Amino acid sequence: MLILTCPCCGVTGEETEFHAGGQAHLQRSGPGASDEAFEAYLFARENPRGVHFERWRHANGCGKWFHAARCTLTLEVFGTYSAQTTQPPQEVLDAIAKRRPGWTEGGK
Amino acid sequence: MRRYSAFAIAREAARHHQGWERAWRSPEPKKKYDIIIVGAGGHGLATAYYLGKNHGLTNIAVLEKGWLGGGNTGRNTTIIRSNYLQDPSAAIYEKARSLYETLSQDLNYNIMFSPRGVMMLAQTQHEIRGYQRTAYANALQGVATEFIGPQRVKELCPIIEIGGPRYPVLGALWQPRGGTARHDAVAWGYARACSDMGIDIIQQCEVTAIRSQGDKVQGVTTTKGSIDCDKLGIVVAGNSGVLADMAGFRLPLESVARQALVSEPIKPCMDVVVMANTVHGYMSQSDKGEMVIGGGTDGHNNYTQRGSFHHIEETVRALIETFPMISRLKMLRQWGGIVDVTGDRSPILSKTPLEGCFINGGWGTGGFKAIPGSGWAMAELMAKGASPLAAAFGLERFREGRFIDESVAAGVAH
Amino acid sequence: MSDATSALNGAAYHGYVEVQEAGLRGMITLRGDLASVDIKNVATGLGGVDFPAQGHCNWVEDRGIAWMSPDEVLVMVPHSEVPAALETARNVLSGQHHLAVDVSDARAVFVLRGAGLREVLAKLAPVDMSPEAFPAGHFRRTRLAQVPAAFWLGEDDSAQVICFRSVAQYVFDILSHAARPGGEVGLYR
Amino acid sequence: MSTRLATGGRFLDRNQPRVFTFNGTDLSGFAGDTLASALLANGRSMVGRSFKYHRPRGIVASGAEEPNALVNLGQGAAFEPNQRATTTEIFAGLKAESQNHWPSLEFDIGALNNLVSRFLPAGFYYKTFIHPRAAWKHVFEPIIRHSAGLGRAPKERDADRYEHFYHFTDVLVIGGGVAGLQAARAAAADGGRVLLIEQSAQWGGRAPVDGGQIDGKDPEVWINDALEELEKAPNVTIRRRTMGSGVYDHGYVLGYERIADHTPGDTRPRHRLWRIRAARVITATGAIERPLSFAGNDIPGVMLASAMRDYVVNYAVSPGDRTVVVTNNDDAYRTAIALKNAGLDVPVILDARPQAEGDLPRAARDLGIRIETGRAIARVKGRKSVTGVAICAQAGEGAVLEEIACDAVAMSGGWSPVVHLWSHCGGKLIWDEAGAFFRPDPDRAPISHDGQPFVATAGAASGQMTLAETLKDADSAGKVASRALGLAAGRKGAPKASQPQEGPITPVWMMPQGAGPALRQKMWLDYQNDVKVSDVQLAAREGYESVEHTKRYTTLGMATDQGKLSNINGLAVLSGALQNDIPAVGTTTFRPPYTPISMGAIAGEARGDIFQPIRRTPIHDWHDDNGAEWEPVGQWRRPYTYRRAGESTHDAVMREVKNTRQHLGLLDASTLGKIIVKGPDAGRFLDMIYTNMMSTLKPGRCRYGLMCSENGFLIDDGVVARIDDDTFLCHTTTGGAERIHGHMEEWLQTEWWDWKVYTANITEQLAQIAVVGPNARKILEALGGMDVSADALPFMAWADGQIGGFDARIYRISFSGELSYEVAVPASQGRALWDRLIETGQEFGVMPYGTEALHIMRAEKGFIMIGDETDGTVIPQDLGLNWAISKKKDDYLGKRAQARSHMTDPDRWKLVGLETTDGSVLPDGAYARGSGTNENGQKTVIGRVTSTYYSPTLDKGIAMGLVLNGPDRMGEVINFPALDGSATPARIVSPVFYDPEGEKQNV
Repeated sequence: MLILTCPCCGVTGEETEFHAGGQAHLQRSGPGASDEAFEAYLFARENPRGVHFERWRHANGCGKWFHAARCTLTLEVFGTYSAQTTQPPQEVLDAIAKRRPGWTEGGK
Repeated sequence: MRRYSAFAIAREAARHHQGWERAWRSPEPKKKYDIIIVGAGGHGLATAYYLGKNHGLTNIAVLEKGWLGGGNTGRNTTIIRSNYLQDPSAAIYEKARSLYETLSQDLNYNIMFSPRGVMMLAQTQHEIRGYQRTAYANALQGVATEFIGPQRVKELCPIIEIGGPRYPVLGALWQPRGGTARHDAVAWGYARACSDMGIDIIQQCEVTAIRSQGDKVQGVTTTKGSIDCDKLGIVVAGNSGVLADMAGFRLPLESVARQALVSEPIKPCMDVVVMANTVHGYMSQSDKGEMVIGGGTDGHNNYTQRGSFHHIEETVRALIETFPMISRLKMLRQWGGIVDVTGDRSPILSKTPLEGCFINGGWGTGGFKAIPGSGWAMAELMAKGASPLAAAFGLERFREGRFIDESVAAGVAH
Repeated sequence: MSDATSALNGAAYHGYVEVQEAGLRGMITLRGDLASVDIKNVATGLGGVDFPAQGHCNWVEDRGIAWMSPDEVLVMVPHSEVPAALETARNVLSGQHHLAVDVSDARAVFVLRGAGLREVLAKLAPVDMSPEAFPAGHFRRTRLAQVPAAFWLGEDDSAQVICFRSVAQYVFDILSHAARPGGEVGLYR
Repeated sequence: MSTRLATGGRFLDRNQPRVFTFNGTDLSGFAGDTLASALLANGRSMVGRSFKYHRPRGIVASGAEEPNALVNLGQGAAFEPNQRATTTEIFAGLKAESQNHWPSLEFDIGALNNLVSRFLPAGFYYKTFIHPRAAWKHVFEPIIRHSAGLGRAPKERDADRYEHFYHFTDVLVIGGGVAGLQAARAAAADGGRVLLIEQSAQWGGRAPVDGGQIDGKDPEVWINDALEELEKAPNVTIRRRTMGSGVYDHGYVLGYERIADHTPGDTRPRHRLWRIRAARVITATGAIERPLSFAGNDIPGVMLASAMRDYVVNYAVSPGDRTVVVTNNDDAYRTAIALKNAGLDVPVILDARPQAEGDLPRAARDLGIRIETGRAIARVKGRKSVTGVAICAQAGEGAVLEEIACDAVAMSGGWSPVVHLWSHCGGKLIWDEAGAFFRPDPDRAPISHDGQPFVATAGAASGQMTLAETLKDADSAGKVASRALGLAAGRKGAPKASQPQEGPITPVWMMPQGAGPALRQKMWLDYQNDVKVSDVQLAAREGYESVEHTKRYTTLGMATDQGKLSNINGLAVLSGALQNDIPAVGTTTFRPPYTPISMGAIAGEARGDIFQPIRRTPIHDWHDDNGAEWEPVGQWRRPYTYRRAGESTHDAVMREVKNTRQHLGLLDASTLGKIIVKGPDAGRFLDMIYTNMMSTLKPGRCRYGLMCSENGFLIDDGVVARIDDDTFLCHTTTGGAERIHGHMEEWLQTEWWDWKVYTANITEQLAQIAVVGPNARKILEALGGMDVSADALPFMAWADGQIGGFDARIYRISFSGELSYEVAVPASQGRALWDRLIETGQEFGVMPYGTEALHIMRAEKGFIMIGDETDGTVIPQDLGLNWAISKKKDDYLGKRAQARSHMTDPDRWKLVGLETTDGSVLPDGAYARGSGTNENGQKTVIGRVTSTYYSPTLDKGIAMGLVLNGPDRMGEVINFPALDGSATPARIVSPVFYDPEGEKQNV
């Protein structure tokens, strides 16, 4: 039973107050995108064993969407941050690097 | 292989059971095999078994990073049914169900298939319509189901509260030949039969890399050394993404935790499997007497084999509403498994961008019931390059928008 | 209007904590840039209290302001004053991007009284109800059992609970169940 | 035979006798007794039958680890199977029955299994019952099921109440023994919030029984002082009868409080499930003694040495007059001494070790107890109770040296720390050679949300088996936890403790070590599931080498005690059989709960009326009072129809349709979603959300719109009204409101966050009533107020105003094809408006109508219904809704998806009307048969029925369906097979059956 801190309202709540929204930072493909690009946008997922950037909504709370960096193996949360961004902020990347030396984005 | 029988037991009893032989060999891997299957769960072992039985291919290694049958095969709620709506699903699940009917005899290993009947309760007008539709579809698909009324439901399962204050039972989709089986025995039975055909099952052997030449698969690197093969089958529920990554492609799936629990054992009180989808819970009683209860899945990616407790809570309160008598039973044990869920919640049985490499995964929470059919189709796909049962489950469907969506109760009425 | 009725007509339950439906309250959802002076003025002008900090609710008698989210506050006024209040908001905020809408009748409000109210709420909401963690004036949007709700505590032994009107009966029932004599936990006194 | 001693009993209040019933016989105990101690006090050593062989079973333990003493407890609505006697406090009137036997505990037919047990080794059922095929389900399985299972199934609805409680704390200490008490003191020293829970009704754990001195005091005195200190501390909460049952991620712990199990019928909830969120968790859960594996170690009268000690000291119960003690460690000597001090006879202590020279053996010798080292039990004599033991050399194969008569055997194979809670959330273990047990590896603790370890163990749970080490370990665990939370830990040192010196243990996994097959078949590992040493060895021999394989093949450790006594012994036997060392073989996974918890507690308050919320409209009560048959739609309840006396449901629906078409109908449409979308970019935003062009809609007008998912499928529909230049009101389906509002907010917050748009879900702010039928305008005019004439309020327009004194917004929209107004007023006035309409409407033939009439009327008009015509696989193009898909827009959600090859495939199933050739009603959900079969042998289908009704307006069956290339096949007749083999032919027609020109709604 996870606990997350909503960066929008500052509340630290339990999983039941939030709604998981899947992989973060997806680039929308609209009309004009190739079949491959569109398929990737809708279906291809990182699904890593380890650091995962994901979307959450504070559904039973302020109603805002935000992003979290979380480990899918230990479930530890490295940080939560605004949904209005196209990549994780530096302080979150630093927090990850601190806990997972040698980790690079994409897990490769 | 010495056959199992009552006579064999009597013979062994006379000498304190000192003479039983190993159920399966544990060989060291050879340098090369015609086919390597990664994953010695039910699906992987069944694939190897039908490659041998149906296609005469036995120069096969099944590699398992842990112990055989140690994944979802041994963590599910053992329900077997084929009352699916869409043709491709009904075809492969019904194939599986019909193979289960005779599997104990085929394998000379009692997997305890118990066709006690599976019912899916209709508790809203919307569900009545959905299940009636399924019954019509099943009739044309050759799946024996019927839509039954509340009284029949009560006769078949007396412990159900059909007049519940909130969701009275309005009927049910009934599959008399659905049921349950002993999950571990399915893996063990296939393993014993595979081993007997000369197929090598290599446990404690983790694949660390997939080797290829150009765009053709060449072999795998494992914790027990490097092994070559002409064809590679990836059958690793819960780790499909990781193996696909090694093979250089991505899959349209995510891994989430799904939970289940059992009560303490009580004397027999329920002789059917009941699924109540409006309130999200299903239950059956094992031969040991435990009430076996399926829980929900987390919304977030998770590889811990632990889920969040609120899913257990939701399931239990739903079932108490449907089966008031369980309120004073106790939860004995809860556990979690990792299931791979695809974009349309249907499995993937497919060739891959890497020539010679095939994948079987994404069964979500429905894998156990499919094992024999899945193995049958995967074997045909790997041996011949195509299988009617697998045809609709190819990866390309996600690009074409040709989904197999079983969760058809999308919206609710005005 | 005379024939306006609240969801439960002031139903009450007298357990070890008293549960009472508060009747109709005027509520306006005000969305906009909370840093904007005009927005603040409209809110404080109507709500009759200071503009609340994040996660707080300022409340005096029948007026107040609750912080809902970074771009939303809930302005509370007497039910009959809502139309005029909306008119004021419209005039002051015309020309700047905002949303002011009447949600009075979309809500039900319950007042809890009694020393045990913290633990009654703690039976239903996944929130630390200890006095040090949740002092009077803190405002929390969360869930009560299976429905969304929000609440805050007053200085006296009272709490105000807001939920959607359609589930008023459910919320009344679970609060009453939690407040049943014999269910005392004995914490947070 | 066991009996009550004349004096003593720490827990007993001899002034409070308690009469209870066991198997129909009235027995007497005292307040403070457990059911187990009371049964022993009454000479009942045999209390049940085993799972597989139905062998006689006696009480082995004194706590949660008890595998045998499970009873059916209570009656009727308070009946509960499998209740553990060792953890059941007795109360006056308690009624218990032993389980798993027929006809009686003394004589059990099932015991036949015991006679043929040699034919029923581990896994025998995998090897037989294979032929004939049908026999498994119909013959063998029923037999096995009936001999398996334990307690009876409850029959009645549970009469008790349950509740949950959320609690947050800095440090949670689980276990109220001296370790837990000290850990709590240390953790609380600097003001951190501490919760200390103890599963039993007593504080102090084993220390008072096992003796020694703490800070120069008797343990009992020290415990009371510590409790007093903790009770006084404002930052500490302590709770008895509350078990730490499961440790989950991020410091979430379940506390199972058995409030009223021992006081049934008082006003309190029976159980309370604490959902504890702790920054740090300290498990001071002690250790559990291991049995020894010798032939006949399952015969009633054979008991754990520590349990025997507990019964003597805590409950003044003598387990027998002559007790043989058998051990591989010094601790068991405490039992011999306790028995002796209680005036009971200990003929011999059999110590498997070559010598026994510690303080305790010396003390035993001084008491004149005979001690035989290097000796073992060859077998226990007796069937339903112990009559004696045959003694042999531990080193040998079991040749009997001597027989000694006795009526009880106390065994000790050493101790295993209780590591369950440590392990639940991923804590790892290491093998401790010296102590011969697994203990937590402090370097591999469970990780919390912050990446820090959040569980620590204290005392015996850490493997610290002496009083002094235990207190030291607990003290430091408390301080470490406190420091980890940034609190300066207290300076006070750990209490000093003294205890007799103990000599080292010698692991003994089989007794005697050379025992042959015959003896090994009588050595029980798992008493409840009847798993023996020979079974584990058989599993290993057959290749079930992984510990998980062995467990599942033999069912070792899968009983209701989850292997608390059997796991380590079984593991050791397995590693022996594999010639591998124990750590290499490893353990099975520990899963919650620690001991079973009631389903009722898990569900908490959510049962009966408050099982789930019901959403009610402001007019709900009127519907209820006027014969509404309810239909659940999501959590809403909507009237399906209003049945009048003497009417069938069908009659009622027909009446409602006819009346609405001929006169006047009212529909409570309040459940329809209403979302305000406002801002300079609102039009641009709705152009993306809807397939239609919404930005061109004029203020004052309405437009029907479609919403698709990014995957192209239709997800919702409804009428959009433009309120002013930058404000729209979007109607959604019932139950769609929250989903669609969330959908809009998601796109605004995560994709187009720079767009200036605010939304608000005002669904419940408004009551909305559809006034429908030829007389709709008349009734509104009768109410008086705003002009609702065709000119002032034309079709697909809306207006604000007053009607009958109500401030209202009226939409001129129709989902029935009739002249229709939807009147929206504040929810607080919804009921008043409804009452007024009913009253005023009498002269115009007003009748309310329900969802079924609504469905029929929309079907007559060929309007689609989300969830009927759509099912998550349907795109608007399939439904002939291309007119609602803007060609001018270069983007909207779902547009790209709809360009994929399968979506643009000309051969798709498309919406048509269907008319049976004989006017009958097509079966709902039926499929249309094509010719031939597909490659999987399934009959080809070419379409299906999506909606089908009897139309009272047209007096015949009408239907809508999706048919392959349907619109190109007008007039064609296709067949819909019924389940009985017959088929209904139906003609493909236009889906609009009624008023195709739309004259009726546009007047």
